[in-house]
This record gives sequence, structure tokens and C-alpha cells, in this order.
Amino acid sequence: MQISAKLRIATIAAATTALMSTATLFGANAQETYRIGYAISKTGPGAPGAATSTTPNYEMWVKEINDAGGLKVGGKQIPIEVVEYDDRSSSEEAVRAIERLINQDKVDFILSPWGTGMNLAVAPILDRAGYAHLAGTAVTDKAPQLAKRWKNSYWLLGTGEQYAVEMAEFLKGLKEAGKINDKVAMIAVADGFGIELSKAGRKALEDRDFDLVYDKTYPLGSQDLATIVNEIKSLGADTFVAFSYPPGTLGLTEQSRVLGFNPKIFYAGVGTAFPLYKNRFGDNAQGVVSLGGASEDDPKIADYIARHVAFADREPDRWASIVNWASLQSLQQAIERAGSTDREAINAELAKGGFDTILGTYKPGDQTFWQVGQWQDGKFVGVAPTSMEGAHELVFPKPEWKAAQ
Amino acid sequence: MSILKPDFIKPVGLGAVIFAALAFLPNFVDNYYMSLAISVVSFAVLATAWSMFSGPTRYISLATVVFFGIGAYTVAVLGEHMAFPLVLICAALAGTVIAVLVGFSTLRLAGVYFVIFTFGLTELVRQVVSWYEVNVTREMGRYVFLDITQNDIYWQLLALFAILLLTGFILARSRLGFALRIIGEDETVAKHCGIDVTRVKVALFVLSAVFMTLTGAIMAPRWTYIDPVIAFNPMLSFQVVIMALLGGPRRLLGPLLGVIPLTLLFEVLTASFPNHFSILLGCVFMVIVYLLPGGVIGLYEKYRAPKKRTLSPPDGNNTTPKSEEKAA
Amino acid sequence: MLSYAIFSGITLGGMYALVAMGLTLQYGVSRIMNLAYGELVIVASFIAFIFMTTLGINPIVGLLIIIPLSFALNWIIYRILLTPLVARAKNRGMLEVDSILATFGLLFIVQGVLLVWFGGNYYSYDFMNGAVNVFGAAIAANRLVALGFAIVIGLGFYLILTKTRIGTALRAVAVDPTSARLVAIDVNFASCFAFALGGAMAAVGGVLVSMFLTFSTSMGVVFTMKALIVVIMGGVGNLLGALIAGLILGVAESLVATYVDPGLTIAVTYVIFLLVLLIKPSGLFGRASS
Amino acid sequence: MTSQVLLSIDGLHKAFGGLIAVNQMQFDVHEGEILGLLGPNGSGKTTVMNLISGALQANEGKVVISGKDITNLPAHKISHSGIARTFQLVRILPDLDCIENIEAGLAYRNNPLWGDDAQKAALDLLDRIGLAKQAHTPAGDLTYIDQKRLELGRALALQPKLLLLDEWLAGLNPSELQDGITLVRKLKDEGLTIIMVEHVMDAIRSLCDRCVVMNAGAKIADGTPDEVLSDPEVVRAYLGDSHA
Repeated sequence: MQISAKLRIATIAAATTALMSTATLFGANAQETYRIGYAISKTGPGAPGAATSTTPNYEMWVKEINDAGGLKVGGKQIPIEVVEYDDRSSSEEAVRAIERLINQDKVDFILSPWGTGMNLAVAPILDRAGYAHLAGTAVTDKAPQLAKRWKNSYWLLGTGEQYAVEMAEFLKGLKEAGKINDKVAMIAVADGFGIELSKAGRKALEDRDFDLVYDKTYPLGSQDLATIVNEIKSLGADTFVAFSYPPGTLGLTEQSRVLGFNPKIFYAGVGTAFPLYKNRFGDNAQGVVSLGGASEDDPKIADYIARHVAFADREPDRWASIVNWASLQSLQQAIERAGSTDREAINAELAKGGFDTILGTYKPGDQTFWQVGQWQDGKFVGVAPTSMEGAHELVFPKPEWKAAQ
Repeated sequence: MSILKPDFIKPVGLGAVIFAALAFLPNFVDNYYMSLAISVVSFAVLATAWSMFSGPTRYISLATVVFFGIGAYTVAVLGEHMAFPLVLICAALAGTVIAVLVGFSTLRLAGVYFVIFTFGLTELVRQVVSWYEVNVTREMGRYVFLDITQNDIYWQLLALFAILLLTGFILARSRLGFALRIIGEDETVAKHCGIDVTRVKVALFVLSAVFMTLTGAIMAPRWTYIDPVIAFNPMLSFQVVIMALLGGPRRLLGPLLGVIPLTLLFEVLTASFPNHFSILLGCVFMVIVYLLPGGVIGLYEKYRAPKKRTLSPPDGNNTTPKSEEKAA
Repeated sequence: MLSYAIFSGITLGGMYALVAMGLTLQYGVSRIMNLAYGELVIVASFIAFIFMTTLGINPIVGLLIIIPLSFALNWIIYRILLTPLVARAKNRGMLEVDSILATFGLLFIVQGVLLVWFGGNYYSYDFMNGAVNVFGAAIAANRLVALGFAIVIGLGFYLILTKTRIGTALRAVAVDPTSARLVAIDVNFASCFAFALGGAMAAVGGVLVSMFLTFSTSMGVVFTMKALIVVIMGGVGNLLGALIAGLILGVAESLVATYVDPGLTIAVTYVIFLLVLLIKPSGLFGRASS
Repeated sequence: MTSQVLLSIDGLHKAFGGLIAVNQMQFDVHEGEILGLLGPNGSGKTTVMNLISGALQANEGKVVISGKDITNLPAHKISHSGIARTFQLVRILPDLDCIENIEAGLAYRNNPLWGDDAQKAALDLLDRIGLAKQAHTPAGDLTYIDQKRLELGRALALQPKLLLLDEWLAGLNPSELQDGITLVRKLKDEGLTIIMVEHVMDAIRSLCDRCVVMNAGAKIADGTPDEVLSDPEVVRAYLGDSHA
């Protein structure tokens, strides 16, 4: 007992010294760098999403700028220095990591974490400390209110409703053209994202006189959805909508193929626009519809994808990654336009918008990106809003599944 | 029991002074240290509350996050509809009801079965809450916009911890606490001494659950957004168990000795090695298990099934009840 | 609809059983409550992924390499990491707590290493996904293979355990290590063997599961939890019990998804599990605890 | 035997799986008497004690104390109805000191004592069983006989009407045994009713008013010690057929 008590004290002492030394390590440094911090889910349930849509973009952005000599601020070139943490997919860790970035590391700018929950957890802190918040991976119906509540926050992916409405509107066009019947089978993952979209989707579809023949949820993490697919198959719906998450999205696609369920419109959720999807299903991805999309004919986008492949050894996803990249480009330009590293000045520039990005002339928060996309010949192209420049014709109906090996 | 005895007044008075001093912490440190302090105090409450039940009974419960999550969820549901103190009362009631149900149904399970039951319970509660939200309220993620600052949360947690320690202190001197110690020593003897073992265990389980629920409720406004994955994160239960076991679950202040070093250690590892946190955490665990048998194993020895007590002489490193009381 | 629900439930259950059978050996015979079990499953999934995508080795063939490899790895884990704990444990309860803590640490280390190598991303590949028609139900071939493995391993090892000398020795160790020692069984060897065998089974599960599930470095705990449920439900150390418990869970999930609400599939798993625990804590096929 | 029946057992039956441990047991215990419960090892004596004290649940039959049916009540309620016991393998609370061990018996009985009152009563009782000097010693540090005394003390603290002693005198050396016998006799003189499971013949002869002998779960004899010990069936049960 004696010994262990001493050891415990030693542990505490060691921990405290280590803590203080890290604090000084990061706290007291005065050389000319622009310090960017972020805390993101490197482990835990959020890790795969963060590793797909966010982290590679952050790393690539920093590398490209530093390779070019740094940010051009008022005639000087300032390299970027990064402080990164793992929030372990926990809101509490995220909150503390952000406090650490603000108070200990005193970083100049903080990039957003991954996911709706994490972004909402850190938003009030960033706001209070006067940091802008480019929330790149949060889909929330409260997005407009949140942007008002925290004035330097930008909810880049917008609301669930907009995706659902755009999709319903698009389907309405097909229905009116007599291409699909009025029956829709809808499933959603039981998670904030899935529920928000299915809630909005339900209303949007019913408003447009669609008949929801199936409307259920499945638990987060579930990949074995064959029974659902089998049931839906017998309901005669021309349109299948799944507001799913990646494991479910892949599971649903696979099981639909095995069961030969081939609706005219096959809409799957998050994960469809991931490169993983194309790698996994190859030609069978053809005709699958989802949220997001990229104008891959646009040289800027094509160049971005090529650079991403070169940097991260894989393609970016065609939804959040693109928006994230546009926001990072905006940030770079805002800093350079402000001509100083003064936070207020940069925040003001961010608010003005007018940045030249892969999404064209962009202001963070603009929803000028594809809401509905489709895999066409190995590219995930935008099909709606149809009014947008470069909108592709829908491949219709979805081609038959090809047999697997 | 007379409240006015010096052996009661002295430690309580000392505690009051320490807590009063700690309440001024926000005046001296920045927001980061406050968030660290919140982390320490919240784990202190959870680990101490956990030990209040699990220390004497030797039941290793992984249901901490069930109650914590219920507290957080109560705030998410009711937070904007009534005053915060009322919300806390509702949270405590919700925690009590669940704890009574769980307590009466599970406390006859022993050993690893109880561990796994409580583990499964977390997942079940999370699934049921999800299903309810999806099908009944159609509102999955909930927003908590309350004007509660970080310092408010700190003070509330500090007060909760003070109440918890006081409760534990009084409990240790009460018939209920004594009954629990007897149960911990030998459940059969306890029964034959006229102790209604099930009721005592459930009472303690509920008491400990209420503190866990309140911790969750107090912490919730900090996250702005709550969904079942955030509220019922099973890692929390594991962290609490580890901290309590490291510190020593059979003394009132024991868990605190595990909470402080481990919270600081986690913090240092997270801050310094964001990409290798898991590996280092794993190594730290191994080190604790293999190299600190005095600190950890000595404590686990007490976790053996009480029924197996034989006539062998008691282990020399078992603490006597007297010193346990002094630790309080 | 019903026959499809049942059949797809059986394939699902086969997968649960497959993943759980190694743990029932590790926990039942070696008495190691291995929380890193799911990570070992995932490691095998990643190896299968590398075999398939970079080396072009078909995962079933890859098993020939992966099984001995994982057997050896688990042997080493037991010898180096767990033997000291077994040696110093005075009773079963102590070993349980110790092994929970140690393997919890192992869980983080394995996960951390995987994370450094593979990152947090999702992984998936295409192998044997062709549909096979079984009694009018279309089932993916890879799932049938997994089911087949589950049944063969479950029944096969059940027979080995009940009919052979080494099987009897393993069962004796499971029931009472102290007495087993008295009848000249090398308990340490038997425990180590059972642990390594369990680890090899976990690897088989990981390889087969990777053919049809999307996996990531952080998914190990999902398998650990599922496996724990199946093991406890089936009776600790009982391979046949694990097989049946897995099938029950799979069919129940499938039926609930078809006739009640797919949103309740995971909940129903836990309800069944908790009910079994409350009514018969030693599991469906477990010996009554004394 | 004119005094009133205190405890009455009728048709008591207990099986563990296929093994019948107690088979249709029936006997009465009168107020103020010491009843010896005898029989070879494994004959079901301890099971009977466990059934009376509520440590086990009976399959059939009745246990009645002072006219109150206590069959299959939980152990703590049986304790409240006036039955206290010691265990075959002594069970003290090793990490607690002697005072606390006694207080365990005082604090949860029908008219509980707590705080200073309990402390005082515990010291009195320790004095009575000869452990006053060890009041603050952890019970685990006591010698075997002292642990047995302490266990008895805890049982007495419950103020029972009926005391169940399960081989309480076993394992003592001759002088300790004399002390033990004296102590039990003193209890009887104080008016306590006792059932004792015992193998020590000296103790049985000198203490028991009456004996019930069990074999293979069933009662085979009931009478004074001399009567039952000379009963041929009892001899056969103990020593096997050849000696009958």
C-alpha cells in the first residue's frame, strides 16, 4: 500500500510536469507562422467519415500552401504551422481540445471537426473566442438559425431539407414525364442525419403526391439489410430512397444486387459519393443516385481530384470534400485579401465572400453545389438542381445489376 | 448518530474550506484549464458514485453511461421548457426510476454476468432511445441552447461532488453504509444478521445512479447537440471503472486518486500524441496492470467473490476498516 | 417472405456464431475475457483485404496462411502477455478482472497500430458476391460460405471436444483447472492451446466477414460485443451453444426486421440476451453455476 | 417435555437436481431444550439447518416458529422471527474488528441498536463471550476458537429465541472444547433454545436433551442421547451393516 501510494504520487507528478512541458512547448513561440489548429475524430465511430471527407483535405491544403512558400500576407510569405488533436469522436473531448487550441496553443485559426454533433459542440466556444467556424461536415435543419446565432459560423452543407426537397422535386419531374410511378420506398439510418432527411423527404414527397409504400429506419451500424430490401422489392416502387450511412449504403447496394432489386431510381445516402463505392462496385455503380455531385468536366474539379489522388492515394468523395476544399480555398484567399493575420480582418473578409474556388465564385455557406448526383461512367456527376450549369442528363432507368464474379 | 461530534465536524469543515477555495478557481485560470477542471470533477463524481455502490459490493458495473446519458437526454428534452433546477430534479427522478428497475432485476446476477449485463444495457437503452426518438418524436439529434457557461457547469459539478462526498461520509457512518460493508464482507452473513440485502443493494445502486444522472444533466449544456451516440458512449463507463479501480474503490477519496492522474495523463497523451494516442493509452494500461500490482492488484484482490472466503488468514495488505474511515 | 426472412436470418446468425466461437474457447477454456477479440477479427479482415487487393490472393486461399499465422500470434500473446496474469491470479475472479484490463490495453494498441497503417477509412472489396438460389431465396455466395464455416467449425469442434483426448483435456480445464492438474493435464499448455485456437477462429471469422461487410479500424468493438452476447447466451465454452445462440439472434433480427420494425433489430438482440441472462444466467446451454 | 413447542418442522423436503438431500423431515423443538441433530456426513443435517435459517428454499414442507409459518421466507425475515445461526465453516467478517462484528448482529435485528448504544452492548457481549480484550482486533486476526466465539457472539447479538449451531464445537482442542461446552450450557441456562449439529459425542451426551438422527436425508431416530446412540439403526447408519 505504501509503495503504491508513492507510485501514484509519482504518476501525478510526472503527468503534471509533462503537461506543463507540452504547454510551454506549444504556448511560447513567436516565430512568424500562421498557426492552424484542428481537433478531429481520428478514432471512434466518426473516424472513417473524417478520414474520407476532411482530414486529407486539411493536410493537402497545408502542404500545398507550404510547398508554395506559405500564405502571402501583406507582401510576406508566412508558412502554416499545424496543431492537431484527436477528439476521439467524443463531444467532451472536442470541447476540451478546442479550448486547448484557443487558450494554450493560441492558434490563429481553427478548422472544423467532423460531423454534426462535434461541430455543434464546438460552435459556441469558437464564437465566444471570436474564431470563424467553417463547419464543413454538419447537415442540420437549424443551419440558418445557427448561422445567425453564431455570427462567424458557416454551415457549409446546409440543411437536410434542401437535399430532400431537391430530390423530391427532381423525382416529381420524372413522375410528370411518366417515367416513374408514384410509389417510393424510403429507409433511413436512425441517426440525426438520416432522420432529418427522411423527415424532410417524407413531407417533400407527400407534398408532390408520391405514395410512400415503405418508410422505416434501421439502427446505426447495421449493415445487414437484406430483409428490408427483400420486402421493398415486392412493393412495386419505381423509386428507392435510402438516407443511409456508408456501411449501410454499401450493404444496401450489395444486397439489392444479390436480390435483383433494380428500381428505376436507386438513391443511396452518404457513402455513395465516396471513392470506396466505385472501387467496391465498379460498373454496378452506374446509375446510382445520391446526394452531392461534382462537375468533373470542370478542369478545376478534375485538377482537384487529380491532386487529391496524388496526395492521399485515393479520390476525394464527391460531396463534402469538394465543399470543404472550396472553404479552404476561401480561407486562404480571405487571409491573403485581409493582408494580415488579424482574426477580425480575416473574419470580415470571409463574410464578404467572392472567392474563386472549385465551386466557382463562392461565399462560405452558399449552397451552390450539386444536391443530387449520379454515377455515370465512373464519375459522380451532378444532375440536380437542373438549372445549374453543367447539369448532366440522368441515366434512366438505372441499368440492370451485373452479376458479380 | 450525533452530528455534532468532533470526528464529524472536523473533516466536514475541512472539506467545506477546500471546496470553497476550489470555487474560486475560475478567477485564476483560463478557459482551457477550466475545461480540464470540469473533466476532472465530472470524472471524480462519476468514479466516486460508481465506487459508492461497486466498492463494497464488488459488482463491476458498466452501466455508468446509461445514467449519465439519461441525465444528458433529460436536459435535451426538457431543457428549454422549464427552469434548470427543475430539469435536474426530473433527471434525478428519471435516473431513480431506471435504477430501481435495473437494480431489482439484475442484482442477483453475479460476477462477469453482471458486468456483461450492464454492458448490454447501455446498448439496449441507446437503441430504445433511438427508436423512440425516430418513431415517436421524430427528432433525432436534439439541440441544447441554454445560457449556461463553462464556469456555471464547473460550480454545479463542484457542488455535486461536495454533496456526493458528504453523502458518502454520512453513509459510511450510517446503518445503511455499515450494512453495505457487511454485505461486501460476506453476503450470507449479512442476510442472517437480518439485513435485507436486495433492498440495501438497490438503495445504493439508486443513490449512485442519481449522482451519475445528475452529472450527465449538468454536462449536457456543454455540447449544444445531443444524440444517442453522443449521450450513451460506452467508453465513458470503461474510463470510470479504470479510474475508480486504480484509485481504490473502497475508500471515499480513493477514486479521486485514480481520477486525477489518469485524467491528466489522458490529457497529456491526447495533446502530445494525437496520432498515437491509442497505442500509448494501451501501453499505459499494460503498465498499470503489469507493473503496479501493489496499486491495482492489491485492490482487485478484494474483488474476489465474497462467498469464497475461507479460514485462511486475511491478506496483509488489506486495509482495515479503521484506516478506511480515516481516509474519509 | 417468411422463408426468406428465416433463411437470411440463418446466414446472419451463422456470421454471429462464426465470430463468437473463438471467444467462447478463449473465455471458456483459457478464462481470458478478451476485450481485444474484435480487434483480432478486424486484423484478419485487413490482412484478407491486402491479400485480395494488392497480392491478388483469394481470401479463402489466404486462410491457409492466415490461420497458422493467427494461431501463432495468439500463442505468443498468451505466452508473453497473459501467462504472468494467469500465474499471479489467485482465483478466477481475479484473472477475469486482470484479463479485462490487460486486453483492454491490447485493444487500444492493436487499434492504434491499425490506425497508423490503414487510417480511419472504411474498407470493402468484392469477392464471391454472386447470388445463389437456396430454396427460392437469393443469398450472396460469400454469406453461405461463412454459414458453412460456422456450421463446420461449430459441429466439428464440438465433436473434437467431446470425442477426443485433447478435447476432453480442454473441457476438463474449462470445468476445473485445479483438478485437471491433478489428473496430469498440462493446464498451461491446454489454456494456451485453446487461446491460440480461439484466436485462429477469430481470424477465420474476420476473413470471411470481410468478404461481405464494410469494415474500418474502429469497428472491432462491434464484433467483441456481438461475440460476447453470443458467448454468454450460448453458455461459456460451448461451441455448439454459440452456434445455436448465433442462429437464434440472427433469425430473431431478421424476423423483427420483416414483421415489426427494422429499427428494432439491434434492440431485440439485447432484449433476448438480457432475458436469457436474467432467466438462465449460465446461458442456454451452460452448466449451472454452483 | 411439558414445555411448549417452539419450532416445528413438518414434511420438509429438499432435492438438488436428482439428489434428495432432505426427505420428509419432521420434528419439533421445545422451548429451552437443546436438540442434537446427528447423522453421518452427507446425511442432510446442514441442509436442514439451511432450510430452517432460510439459506436454502425447501421444495415442500413447513417450518413454523412460535406458531408463525416461516417456510421459505428470505433469510433476513427468518432472522427477524428469532432464529440465529453459526456456520459449519466459521464465517466472521474478517476485515471488521470484533466490536463491528457484534454490531452487525445488533444493528439490523428487530429492535436495532446503533451508535453509542450499539457500542456499549457490543462490549458487554464481547465480555460475556470472553473477547473483551480483542475488541479492536480485526476478526481475521483472531485464533480459530476466538473466531468461533465471535461468530456465536454475533448470533447472540440478534437476541434469538432459537440458536442453530452447525458443528460449532468441531476442531477444538480438549481444553477449548470444555470452554465451549460451558459456554453453550450457560446459554441454555439463560433460557435459549438450541439446535446443534454435532459429531463430538462428549458434547452431545453432556449438552443435548434430545437427539434427532438423520441418514440419507431422512429421520431414523428421535429420543434422548442414550436412547438414540444405542439404537441399532443409528449404529448401522454410522458404521455400516456389518456392525449391526
